[in-house]
Amino acid sequence: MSDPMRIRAAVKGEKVEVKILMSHVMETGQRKDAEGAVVPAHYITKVTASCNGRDVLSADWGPSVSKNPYLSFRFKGGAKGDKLKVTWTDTAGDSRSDEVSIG
Amino acid sequence: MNTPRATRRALLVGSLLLLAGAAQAETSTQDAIAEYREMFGDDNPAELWQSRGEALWHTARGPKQANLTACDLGLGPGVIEGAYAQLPRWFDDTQQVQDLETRLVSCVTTLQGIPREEFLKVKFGDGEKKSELEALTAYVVAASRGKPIALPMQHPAEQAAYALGKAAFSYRAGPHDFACATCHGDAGKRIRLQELPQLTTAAGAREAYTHWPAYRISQGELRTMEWRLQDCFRQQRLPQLKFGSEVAIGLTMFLAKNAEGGTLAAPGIKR
Amino acid sequence: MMLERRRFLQRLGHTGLAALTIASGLLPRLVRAADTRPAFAAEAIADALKALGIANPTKSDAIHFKAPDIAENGAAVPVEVESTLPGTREILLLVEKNPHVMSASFSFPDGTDAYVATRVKVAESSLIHAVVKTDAGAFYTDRLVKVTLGGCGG
Amino acid sequence: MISLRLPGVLAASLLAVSLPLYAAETAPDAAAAMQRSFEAKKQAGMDRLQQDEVQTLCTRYTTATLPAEAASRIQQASLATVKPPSDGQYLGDYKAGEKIAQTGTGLQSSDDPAKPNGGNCYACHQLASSELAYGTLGPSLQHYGKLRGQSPEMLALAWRKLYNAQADVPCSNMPRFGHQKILTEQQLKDVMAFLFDPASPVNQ
Repeated sequence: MSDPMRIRAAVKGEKVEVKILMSHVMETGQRKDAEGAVVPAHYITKVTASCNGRDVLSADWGPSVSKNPYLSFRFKGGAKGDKLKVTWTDTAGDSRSDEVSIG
Repeated sequence: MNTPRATRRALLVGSLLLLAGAAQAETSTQDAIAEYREMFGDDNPAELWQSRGEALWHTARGPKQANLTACDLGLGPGVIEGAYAQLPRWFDDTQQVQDLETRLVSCVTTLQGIPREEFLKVKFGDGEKKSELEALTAYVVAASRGKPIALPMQHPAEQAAYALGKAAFSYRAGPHDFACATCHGDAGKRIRLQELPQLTTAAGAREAYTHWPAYRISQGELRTMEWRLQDCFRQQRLPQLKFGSEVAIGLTMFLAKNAEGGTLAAPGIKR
Repeated sequence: MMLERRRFLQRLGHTGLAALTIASGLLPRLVRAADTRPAFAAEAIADALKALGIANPTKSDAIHFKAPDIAENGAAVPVEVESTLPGTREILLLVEKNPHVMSASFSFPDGTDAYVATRVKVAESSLIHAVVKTDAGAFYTDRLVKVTLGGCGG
Repeated sequence: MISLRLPGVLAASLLAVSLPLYAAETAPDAAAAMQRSFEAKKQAGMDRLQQDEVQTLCTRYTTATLPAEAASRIQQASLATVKPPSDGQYLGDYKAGEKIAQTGTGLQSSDDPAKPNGGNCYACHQLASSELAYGTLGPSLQHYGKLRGQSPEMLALAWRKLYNAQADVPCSNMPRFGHQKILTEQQLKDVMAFLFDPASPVNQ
């Protein structure tokens, strides 16, 4: 069970500004752990975001997005109280969605 | 054959001319690094550890099926706000001077009945292997953000811990004759591009101590003071510092006392 | 100051800094991650772009690309890209010297700004390319980011 | 070895400090507390906590506060440990020297004992102008050979600095690369070449 994302979404003028921190190891498959064993590749490949069901962003990621990824974007047409839902899927087939109401 | 003193004077003049040129390149490097740090804003992944720690604090676990809301960090059971700003300190129930991390271990073992070895199996996280100690530490430390460090320092054992920390700080040993003081004893020094705070002064100690524990970008992990000291001794080529040992707590006491009055801003974000 | 800065930047690009960060084993090229998506498996910018159906993009300064001159650690390099080109659909980030150049691609439906900020891993001092796909073709800009070996070198 | 009879308390006593002293402060037996607080890990054994005379004195004093009489004793004893190159050749290969200067690993519990130790010179010194990631704990060594030339005195001084810096500056922070067997004789020669060879990047 993965840890929840920290999502900040707030109306700024006529746009909604979103800042997300995701908890993920983003292993490239080229790192060795403390005991010297190669840690297999394990990273987020797909991120989508929607506001009240309307797509507002989608992204394809490789292993060189930094560990515990940070993502920020802006969109129009969102209002205070609307639901912003963010979903990621990774190479292990795990997926996680978190939802916040826009501040 | 000119005397060594004359040769040295000639060298000094020669190198001073070069320093002027180097100094100018140096400031543009430090400015660029400051710019890099600035770009992280206040989006610190340490917050992910804080929320995991908050969940752990409030979840009933262990043989006693208890959470940690009765844990006394020195300001009374369950009080976390400002607790970190007054640690390390003496605790009557354990008859020891404890830092935050050893105190959390005491709470986990006594309140929840979880054996010490089990709780500390993953002391320092590594990717998938997550550390509960680091998460709980992040949660408690964040509740002292903005608070001035103010150590009780009444009990003789607290003063002895300070004295031991001060002595250990300059204990030179190992193949390289290193002590903490070798790198942290003078102002304005750096290793490579890594600036070194002078930890024996209030200004230097505050600059460093108030930002620990911190999220380490290079590892993608939140690291605590116990890890910081243990990893420093590893780089000093010394054997391994034991978790919660006299020297670990003594050094933390020495640094915290030197940093007294400084405003806590942890968890920080570091290289 | 400008001349000094340019010489300083050129000298840095391919000398001490590059060699020593490989030595630190940040991203050795030994083990291949088996990413099946062609663009993400590509090891050169041209191959990645070809896989995405992008033929040589034109350089444009209508793309604001903020990246640090020096990164104290290549594990996380903050980058921010905003395209003022009309009809921008996607922004792509590629790191030239990484074993796999393609870092990320972001696509913006109508109503979403052609803007994104994130953090990417840069194995060694390298050019980072920001490529923008618009209705009128593909454009790009790039930034040189120096990665230093921070810490006590141990 | 230095025939120093140290007073009973092996540990550091407290110096006059800028910070307020505490009434109940006692001089801790730091060495005993160190023994209790550490455990061996791989190649980093507990023997490494044992202090020799130089370490004991330089724990208690710095170069500036070291009493003159103890300073000259350290200097003479350290000078006696310096072994010049067995074949009389001070300079090795500057390219190998540069690698030693750039390599920060060696002798840590996390290091492979089979691999040669690094010198980590760039941690504390500026050397080649092209390397921006240099330290400032030690003086800049930029253009070291170009400035000094290769007279016997210069080569002997630099060799002494590398082999056992205490022979020049008692309680110096410079590690004793030769005496403590951190670098082999060949590695010391390669570092010397990196400093003195006109073709070395240090002298560009």
